Amino acid sequence: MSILLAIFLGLVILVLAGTAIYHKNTKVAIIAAGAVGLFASVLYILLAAPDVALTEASIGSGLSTIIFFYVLNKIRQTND
Amino acid sequence: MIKKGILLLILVGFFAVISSLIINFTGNEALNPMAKHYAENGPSEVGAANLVTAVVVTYRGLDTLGEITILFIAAAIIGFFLKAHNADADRPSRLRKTSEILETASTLLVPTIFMLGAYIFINGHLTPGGGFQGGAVMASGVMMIILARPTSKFNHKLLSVLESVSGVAFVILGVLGVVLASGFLNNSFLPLGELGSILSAGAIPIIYVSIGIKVGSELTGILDSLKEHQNEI
Amino acid sequence: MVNTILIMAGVLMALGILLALFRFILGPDVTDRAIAFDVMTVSSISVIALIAYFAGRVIYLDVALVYGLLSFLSVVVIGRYIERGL
Amino acid sequence: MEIRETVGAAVTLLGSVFIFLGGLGIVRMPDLFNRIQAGTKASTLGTILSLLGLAIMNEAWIWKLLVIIFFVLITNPISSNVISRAAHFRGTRMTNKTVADLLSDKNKKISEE
Repeated sequence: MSILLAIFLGLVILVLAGTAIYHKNTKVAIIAAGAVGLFASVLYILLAAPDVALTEASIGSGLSTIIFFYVLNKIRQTND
Repeated sequence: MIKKGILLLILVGFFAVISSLIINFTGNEALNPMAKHYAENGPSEVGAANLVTAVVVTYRGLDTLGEITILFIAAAIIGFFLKAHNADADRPSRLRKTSEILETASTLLVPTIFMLGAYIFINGHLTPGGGFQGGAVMASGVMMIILARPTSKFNHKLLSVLESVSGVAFVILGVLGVVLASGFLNNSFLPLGELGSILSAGAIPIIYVSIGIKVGSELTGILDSLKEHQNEI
Repeated sequence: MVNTILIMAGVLMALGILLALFRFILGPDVTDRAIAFDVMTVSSISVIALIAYFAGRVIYLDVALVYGLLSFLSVVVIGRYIERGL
Repeated sequence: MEIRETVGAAVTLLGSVFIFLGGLGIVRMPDLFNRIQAGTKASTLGTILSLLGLAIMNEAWIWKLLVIIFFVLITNPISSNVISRAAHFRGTRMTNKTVADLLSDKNKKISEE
């Protein structure tokens, strides 16, 4: 049963990673990268690695999205 | 067309090379010798219920020191470049004001986030998590303050003092391991205590608190230097 | 009996995440995608709790704790960026 | 306790039904504000119910699950509020069936007079 969930999560991660790479809009790409981090951490829990999952949850899905948006904001402010 | 054909050929070649790995894959049934040593002797040598903590802080403690140094250098470089750029940005702010709901929620949520961060790095030797994760959660709490009140200022002196003191404390604890016990970052110079209780695992909780404070103040420094320095509307 | 009901619940949660993913790919605007991301995060909290139940380990809930408290921050940052308040 | 576990599992199933309905609403609704309404409310209720079901099933986990429920209950409305406010200021169009728009400039003038 858990292997089916792992396959499902892997497919979702693949779709989101494709969105993150190929989408024209940078904001959408950043959100997709955050969502990749979210499902990757669920997958880490399924593989019995809660430490890695906690790191991915707090840094990969939370802080990196925030820092990317701050950098985008910096670029927008200098372009105006 | 020819380009795509060549690309396809390269991909097929790659698959032919890798396919034997995929077909003959068998999962790791037994632990390799080093992991076996950690799993068997870890609880008695280190006294930490969470074995990952034992590996990260004591057996491979030098790697953790290197990671913290890398994070420190990254924070310093970001601060250096953005300071130079921010010096002349004194124009009036055109910020849209925060909604009252967010401001009110931040008064409740910021202490809760800090408490969760402290829980994560104090309980690092019992539950998943540790210094890095706790520090990241603490930085998220600071993020919440910045989001709710964009004009708030931080005390940079205090941040740098916290960062230096916790970094020096980490190294001093490591050297104390050399002097009082058998090696760098050996945690057994304090009593190991009972496996699974909060006052156990020797010096690991103290080391993790210093790592957590250091990572939290470094990430806070990064976020604060990325923030636009706005004036009061 | 109990396990069958919980597996059905897990399948329904996975379907909900799949529908949110559909909106994420389809969504005409950034805000639609932010909402889809929010729904995916909140749904995966219950998926994590379900995995913790099946594995029988309470420490997995720590990750759900972090998600429950921190996942909203990235959505708030997206919103503040869009309304030019960052 | 067989009955207690069955009740807990049934509550979890109810919660997962709400999560599914939230996903369905986010796909089917016509404009952004309706999507926010459907998605966030239904998924919040679904998560709360499914965590509550797990808390009924084994009493050793109850405190941690209650803390998670508390966090979800506080944080999720804030994020949906901020995102809908941003969408409104950005000028996202509503469907034709919308009756009242209390944040728009015209309505604000009317209410001030």
